[in-house]
Amino acid sequence: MAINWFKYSAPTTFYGLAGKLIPWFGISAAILFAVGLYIGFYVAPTDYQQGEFYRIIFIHVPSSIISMFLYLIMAGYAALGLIFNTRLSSMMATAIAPTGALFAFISLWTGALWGKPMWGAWWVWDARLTSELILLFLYLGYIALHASIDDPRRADRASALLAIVGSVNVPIIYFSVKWWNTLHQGSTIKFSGTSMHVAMQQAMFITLVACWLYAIAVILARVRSIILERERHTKWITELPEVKN
Amino acid sequence: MLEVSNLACSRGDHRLFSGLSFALHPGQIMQVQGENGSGKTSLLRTLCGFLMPDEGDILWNGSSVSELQEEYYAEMLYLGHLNAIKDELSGLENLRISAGMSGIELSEKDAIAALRRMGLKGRELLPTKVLSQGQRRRVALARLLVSDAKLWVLDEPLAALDVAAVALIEELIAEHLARQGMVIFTTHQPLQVAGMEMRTLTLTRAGSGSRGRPA
Amino acid sequence: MKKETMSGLFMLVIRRDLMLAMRRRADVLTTLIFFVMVVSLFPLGVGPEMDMLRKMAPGVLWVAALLSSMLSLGRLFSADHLDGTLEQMMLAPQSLSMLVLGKMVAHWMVSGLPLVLMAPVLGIQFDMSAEALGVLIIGLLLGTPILSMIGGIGAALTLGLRGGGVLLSLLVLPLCIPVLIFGTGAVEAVSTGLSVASHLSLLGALLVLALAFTPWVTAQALRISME
Amino acid sequence: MNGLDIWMRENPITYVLLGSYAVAFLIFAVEIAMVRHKRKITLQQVRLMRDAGDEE
Repeated sequence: MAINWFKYSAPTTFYGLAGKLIPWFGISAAILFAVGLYIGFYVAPTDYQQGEFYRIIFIHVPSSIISMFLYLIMAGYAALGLIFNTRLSSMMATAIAPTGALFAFISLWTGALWGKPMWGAWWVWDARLTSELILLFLYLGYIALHASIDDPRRADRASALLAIVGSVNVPIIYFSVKWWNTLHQGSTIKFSGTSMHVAMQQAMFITLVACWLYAIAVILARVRSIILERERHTKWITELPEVKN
Repeated sequence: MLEVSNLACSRGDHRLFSGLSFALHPGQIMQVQGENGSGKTSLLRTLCGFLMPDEGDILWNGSSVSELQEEYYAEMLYLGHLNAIKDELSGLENLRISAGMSGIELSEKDAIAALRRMGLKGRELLPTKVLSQGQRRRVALARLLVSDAKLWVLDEPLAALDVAAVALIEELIAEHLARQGMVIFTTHQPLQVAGMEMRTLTLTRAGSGSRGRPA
Repeated sequence: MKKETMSGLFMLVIRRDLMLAMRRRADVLTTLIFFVMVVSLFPLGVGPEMDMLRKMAPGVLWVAALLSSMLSLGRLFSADHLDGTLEQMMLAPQSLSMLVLGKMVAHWMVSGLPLVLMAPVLGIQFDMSAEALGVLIIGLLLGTPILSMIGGIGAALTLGLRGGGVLLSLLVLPLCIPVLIFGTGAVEAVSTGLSVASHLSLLGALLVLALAFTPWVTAQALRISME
Repeated sequence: MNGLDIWMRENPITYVLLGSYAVAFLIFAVEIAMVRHKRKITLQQVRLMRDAGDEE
């Protein structure tokens, strides 16, 4: 029974594997953050238009990118869980949502801090910031729906459907917001000049990787708790060393 | 013919039953027994496709119910705890609409005849909110009279009914079986169908691997 | 005995829901009154300067329509869920999506259409031009059915949950943003001299998309929620 | 221009570090703490369940 193997032992092996991987992801995230920020603050030159303020991008851009990708990955896992009834995928989707929401929040927060010196206002109705805000709403809706259904199976399936509908809607929303923005001649935060300094690019790339590693570490840690909670009736859980003592 | 093989069902963390197999042939009637919480209603709801079984298959005339979908639904009728009637509508409107939803266009004359046979003469046009519990149940059960479904799945059909209505339902079931229909039901009240062998399926509660076996 | 066809069943559901709505007229009226009140509150909140009100009108009317349709969405499936009719619908010998579409259409006729008819009266309060009013109505005609349909997904997902109403709005409102943007954009295009047709055709495209997918998605959501 | 604006322009690096990076890392720290707390709670619950199961 191939399906049974997939259904029942996948969380078992995954639990152990995730436990071994988390420290590696965590430590490399910390190191890369340090390296990326060192380059970003000491090596990269001051931008002649934006001064020092542009240095916010080393956290703003990675968190925007990650929050958007995490939503798609979450919807992908949710769809897998819904279609093939694989439990681990549903648990992964559940574990991704809070991290995605937090990255969306960081992106909004840092976007506002960048907007203030650039545009003189904390919040500008720029297409990207507005889309990010709607993305945060979508995450919050997913989390709220999942949290308000007691039966975990129904919660997984219902919120999976919502995530899929949301991800189909994301391009439509993005397009409509952009359209709305051009009509109203809104301001867009753009990087001055066409070429970014090499050190800026390096720093941004390194912090992006660091953010990804951090996100993976936290998501794996969260999914381990969810596995423990959902599988608490099974034998293998009671035989885990951390449960035994 | 309805065939169930190796069916397993659970609610939340709790396994209700597993390894359940039985077959129901035309003209047969089966009562599902078991204490509260043993999964009687869940079994019937699984047969309707509301619940996904953890394991096992439900076959209708040899094909899987989940593949047949609407084709299977056209040949079955389910009456649950809820009456599925609207307080604002009259018995007549309710019956015609619920028949319509099960795919039968019912004329007013036939609907009135059915309601009269259920003992609702003179109340056909009243909004059902003024009827008693038992009378509303009768409106819901009137669907049995106008349905051409082969398989009846009845969850506590006798609840709230008086002696006369129980006798009437017994008569309807006997007619249905005589037409080579099939009935699977649960009840807490005794139900006798004259001249029919009543098969029983007992769901026993146990921590794991509870088994139902047809007697 | 005559058999119901797919379109027969579709019409039956619409007829039934309209009949029920007629017997519970109060529900329909509350939604409409809510709409009128929300719209009338804005001038009180921002002041009576006609120039500003004229500029705000499409946005105010659209947001109010959005909120009023949220208000009535909770009832879309909940009554049928409580009295068991939904179970019977799922056992209908025709596709559940078709019945769901019927319910959505009926919901729109009861909660969306009255708003559309009421909108010109409110638009006059905001001193909108005749042309702008016309575009607003066409936009609402195209857009409010989408709200009912997207809302249907949310209503099905939150079926029987505690705090369902607020949760429903939380889930559905972000998904309705494109409708809001194109609906108000069309009216603004009148005053700025931009192409109205492009906005309206985008709304039309959204309507077609919603018609194609939301009934099926809602049917799946109902199956999930009924388990 | 109010005080904050002037301060911001005089100390751009501090503004960026405190406003963005400190907040972001604080959020990360809170998230890590939440995840750890959740693991602790879940382990406790699982042990409780197991102990209750043993007694039966």
